[in-house]
Amino acid sequence: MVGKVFAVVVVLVTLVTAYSVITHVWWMPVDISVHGPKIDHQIEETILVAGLLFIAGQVVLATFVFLYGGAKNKPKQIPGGAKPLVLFAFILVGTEVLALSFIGSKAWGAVYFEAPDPASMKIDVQAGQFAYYFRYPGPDGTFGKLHPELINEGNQNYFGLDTDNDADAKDDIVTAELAIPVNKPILLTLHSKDVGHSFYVRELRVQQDFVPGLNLPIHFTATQTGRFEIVCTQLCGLGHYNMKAYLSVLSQADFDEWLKKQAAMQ
Amino acid sequence: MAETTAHAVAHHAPPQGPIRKYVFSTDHKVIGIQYLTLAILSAFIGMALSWAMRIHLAWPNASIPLLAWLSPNGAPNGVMTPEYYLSLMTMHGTIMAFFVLTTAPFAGFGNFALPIQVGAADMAFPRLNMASFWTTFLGFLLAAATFAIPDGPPISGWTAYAPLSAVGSAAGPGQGWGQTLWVLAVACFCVASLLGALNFIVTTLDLRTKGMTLSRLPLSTWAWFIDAWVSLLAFAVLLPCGLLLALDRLGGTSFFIPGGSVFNDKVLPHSGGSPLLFQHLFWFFGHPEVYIIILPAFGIVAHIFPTFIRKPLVGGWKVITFAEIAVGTLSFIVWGHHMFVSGMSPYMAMVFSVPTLFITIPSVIAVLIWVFSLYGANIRFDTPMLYCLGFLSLFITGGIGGFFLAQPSTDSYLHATSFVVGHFHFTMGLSAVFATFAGFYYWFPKMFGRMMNETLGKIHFWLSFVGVYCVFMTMHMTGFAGAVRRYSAFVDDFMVPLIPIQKFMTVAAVVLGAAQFIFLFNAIWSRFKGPKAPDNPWEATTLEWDTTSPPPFDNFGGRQLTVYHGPMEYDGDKSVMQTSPEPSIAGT
Amino acid sequence: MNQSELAVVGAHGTVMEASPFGIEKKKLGMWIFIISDACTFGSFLFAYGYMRVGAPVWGAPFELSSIVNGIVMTAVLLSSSLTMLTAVRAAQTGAKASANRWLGATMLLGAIFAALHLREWIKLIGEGWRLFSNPTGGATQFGACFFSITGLHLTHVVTGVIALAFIARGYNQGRYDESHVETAGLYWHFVDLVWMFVFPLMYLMNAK
Amino acid sequence: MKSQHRVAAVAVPVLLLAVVLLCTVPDVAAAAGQIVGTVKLDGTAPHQKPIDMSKDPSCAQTRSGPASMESVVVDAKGGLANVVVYISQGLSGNEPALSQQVMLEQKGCQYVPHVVAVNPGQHMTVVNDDKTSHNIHPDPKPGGGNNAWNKSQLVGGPPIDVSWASEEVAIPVKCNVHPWMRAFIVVVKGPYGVSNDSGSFKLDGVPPGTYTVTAWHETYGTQTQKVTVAADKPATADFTFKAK
Repeated sequence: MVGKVFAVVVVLVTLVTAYSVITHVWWMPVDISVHGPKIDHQIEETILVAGLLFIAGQVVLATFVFLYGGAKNKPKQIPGGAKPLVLFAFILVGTEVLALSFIGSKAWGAVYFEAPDPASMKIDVQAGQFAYYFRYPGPDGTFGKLHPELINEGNQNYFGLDTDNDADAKDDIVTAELAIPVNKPILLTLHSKDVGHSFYVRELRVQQDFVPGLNLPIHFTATQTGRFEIVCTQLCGLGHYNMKAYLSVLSQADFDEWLKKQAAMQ
Repeated sequence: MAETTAHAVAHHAPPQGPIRKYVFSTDHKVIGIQYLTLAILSAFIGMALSWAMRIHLAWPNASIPLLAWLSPNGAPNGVMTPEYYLSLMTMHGTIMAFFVLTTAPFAGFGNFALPIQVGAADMAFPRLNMASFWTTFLGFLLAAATFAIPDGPPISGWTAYAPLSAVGSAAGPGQGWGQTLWVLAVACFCVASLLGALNFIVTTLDLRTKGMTLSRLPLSTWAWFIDAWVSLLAFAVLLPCGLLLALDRLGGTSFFIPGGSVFNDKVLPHSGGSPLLFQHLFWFFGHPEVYIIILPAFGIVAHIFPTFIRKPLVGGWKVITFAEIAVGTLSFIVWGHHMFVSGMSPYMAMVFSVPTLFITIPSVIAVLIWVFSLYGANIRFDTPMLYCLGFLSLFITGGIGGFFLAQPSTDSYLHATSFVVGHFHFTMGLSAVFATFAGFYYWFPKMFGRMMNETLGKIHFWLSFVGVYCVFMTMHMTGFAGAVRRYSAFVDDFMVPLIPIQKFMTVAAVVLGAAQFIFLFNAIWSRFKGPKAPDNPWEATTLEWDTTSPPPFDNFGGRQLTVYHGPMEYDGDKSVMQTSPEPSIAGT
Repeated sequence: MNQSELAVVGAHGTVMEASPFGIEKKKLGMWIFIISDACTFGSFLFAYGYMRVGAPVWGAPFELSSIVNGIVMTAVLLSSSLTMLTAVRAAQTGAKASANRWLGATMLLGAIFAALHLREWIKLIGEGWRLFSNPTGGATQFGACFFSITGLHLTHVVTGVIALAFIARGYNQGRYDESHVETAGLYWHFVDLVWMFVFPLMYLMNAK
Repeated sequence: MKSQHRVAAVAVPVLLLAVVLLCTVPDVAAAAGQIVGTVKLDGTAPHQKPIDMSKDPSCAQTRSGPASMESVVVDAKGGLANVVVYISQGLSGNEPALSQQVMLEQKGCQYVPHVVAVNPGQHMTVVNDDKTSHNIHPDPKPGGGNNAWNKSQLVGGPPIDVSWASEEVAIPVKCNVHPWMRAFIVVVKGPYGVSNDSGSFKLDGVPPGTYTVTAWHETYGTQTQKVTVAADKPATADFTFKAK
């Protein structure tokens, strides 16, 4: 009796789970990056492979428990013993695993192994407890030098720019919101001023940590305009849950307009 | 030599007085029970913390009465501040990972059962054994002490990533004395685990009674033996990691703190440190740690299974044991999969991804062995067996999540979402807890000479089993929606719509937690009022069932034991003790 | 009585299954400890390497005098291993008196090593080296690595000397036997072996 | 019956004492003089950058109009706000701490007022009027006798009551969740005044005598002058800071 109940419960759980995954009850948001579809495809691929194992595993478990619960006949071993099981594990799971790692490496390579487009737009991103700030190089196209000792957030000098003496820094445009032109390759340089943070935009399928002491590049191209959230996914302190910024993907014209406005506000 | 034997016997004479008997006892059985008691206490503390967190997540303005008393500063009027949420989260992780999951299935049951199972009178180094328990306890006290200091416990999570954990209170409340106490607590736990592992290995190798060849070891002993090796190597790396962190905090060194770190517009006097070094050292321990937690669970399940399916496991002791050895070995070369998005070279990500995926093969073999051993079995559904079956279902589910997190490409979307939380609660969290329950219901008669109540046990099982799926499967789902973990409130536009499902999780979690009180009641009540247990209530074959319940001080009352069989001599209702000279009936 | 006999007679005098390596339990325990302790030292040295590779300027402090001092220390520690070996041999042949003499010699050499090492520390501290600062203006990690790693090793040496003292005393009074001496020797040789890594990495590689 | 006698025996002298005290307090106030004046800025103030609060949309809900930096706040006539004027010399040194509560509000993700002055031991209350939670993080000089602390205040969270042990000019306060937020707490003994938007300030309850009066501004530092206070009419002390 207990065995039959157990079997039923396990099958029910399996069905509910499978249903909510297949029908995307909770799912990834629309994909707005060029590399994103590769990652989505990889996730679908994995759901297929892993999902089959999941259902198979639970169902076989349930069946055996259902059939042999409280049986009194003389126990017997499965024909062939352990050899076929081990072979199955090695061959089937092995090939699945290999397939995943090879297809997966394609998706991963598309994001990380390809060098950024030389024409891509460079933006400097700084994370700190608990906000992101973004820096555009301005007309001269070069970023000013950073002087940590000059950082004074109360006076809006988030990056520690020496605007009095550093010509490159004078025209740098510092913003609290990341605006980018649509369909243009973007190259972000991530650096943190204090602890570890992370740059996570679900729609871009991009997640990259900020590591203090390192400048980490991440590049992508957005394919749709709109306003999306950048959130921190690396525990950074009491304001972690509230550390975010907005990414607005604009048409080239709107972007130029926006940048002009930001420049005026410096 | 004569005098050493005499000496050894002398300090093995049964101790007199309650202190030497029950508190500072060198008896492995008492120490095992002490470990289990500590684990149960910690488990309920950790559970209470998770309740507080879940309630706060679902109803951010709810006032949690006890919290206001626990910390008027961290939870004014019982509504927890973000930093106090993180404090509770850190302590939940620390207490559960170290003082429950590492303690109960390994140190707890291992201490109680391993020496008996190999036919020894005690551990190889009984006083060392006592030392390791009390060092663990000291660590527990240090961890608990963080609740008493004004700033409260640290807020940097159980992984304590530097530099958040290294720069002191500049990084936030709890990062001052709280974090320092935390480091000391973890250091104590490392030392204790190293001593314990040493004891387990030597006992298994040197104290086996006549005929107890390695091929006849019970499968639980095998798992504890393998596990001891893994923790011996892993904790030996966490210890220096903690020492270096302490040096950065107290000695002003810069191992983990880079130059130009700015807190509150002030530049710290540090330079040249590397946060990644911390992550490498930590995860070199941290990943084996999850196998340190799950291997004893494997062992307990593999040990209990044959007793309740009344037949040997498919492939005998070899296949399952070699699978465990493979898992233990591979666990040391996969740590980088925790660092896919942490700025490690993307090529390294591939290097770590492949072994991570391949570690599923031995795990799958173990699962197949258990599942297909059910074929043609006479399954007896006593509570221990139910928990083994529950373990199987949970472990399969949890393992599946691994496929997503083992690949850098998919992990780059799911990393740090609640998918991860769901995944590790299934694989190492609740799988291990279910195995622990299995072991507890299984060995309870041997520990206290009384049976636990079956009905309560079964109610406890069903509530726990369904509850676990309600809470943690849902976390996988919200993970797909990108719900970020370690958030004390959901203020992001895309997280707000998920709050209703958060409420469901919270309710499920409260029920799941409440179910554990049934277990607590059952254990305490049965301890004193339960029916007297026979020596071998489950008709099992291993040595712990070959002595009285509870066993005498020297386990076998000075009997000469000789082992003739492996541990899995079952054939339906027939079974042959390892020590009985009758012919084998299952050919092990 | 030899190892295998030791292995088959347990605490209770019950007959035991022979240990797979025929190693008696104290000695096996020491081997296990050595393995884990090796991992601990390994991690420290790994951290040192990581720091050093990452540092643009390192700033090596040691003049010839320090290197010479280091070589002397190495010689002292190596010969202490030799005396330890002799002590164990003597103990195994039951020559109590000479075993004690050699144990004494080992402790003496250990103490000399510690003294020389402390002298080196004092010299460095005098030059302004600290856990967190580097007078030559290089990376601050040298002080951190040097003091923590050699400090850890020094702790091992001092602990070893104290342990040897206890063992020797117990051995005299017949509470301990040659197996204890041998186990202690195992530990002593390990501490010596670790120095064989620490010396080149911390001293030779940091010569001016 | 007896017990009531005992109560009375205690109560009567206590009441008498209280009455006496109450009478003496106003006496002091009556005898005390005043220092009034205005603070001006000579030259043009530096550009006060607007603050982009898009990070936290809920900030806008509790504020009217855009925000900008407050490091130098001057009105059309050059009146310099947020200057703390206090007596740096000439006090007996044992003035009791003022009893009224000082308020530091978090409103629209800025601190109101931008500069607060308090006596050592005087109580100040920190309240959060915003629809978002803040953390209050005062950062006094180490070893100055005041302790740094860092505490979150949730939406509608209870007010935080603090006082400062020793004098300090000035303790910077910030909110890490909204890094642009900045206030200064000036802890000084005796009477003090903070210049308002038109630059005028007033020090009440100054006993007659001659004092050195100091004016402090977060950007332009300090200025001092001697002032003689008479009981009957308020003494004036005007300050002018030169723009850099």
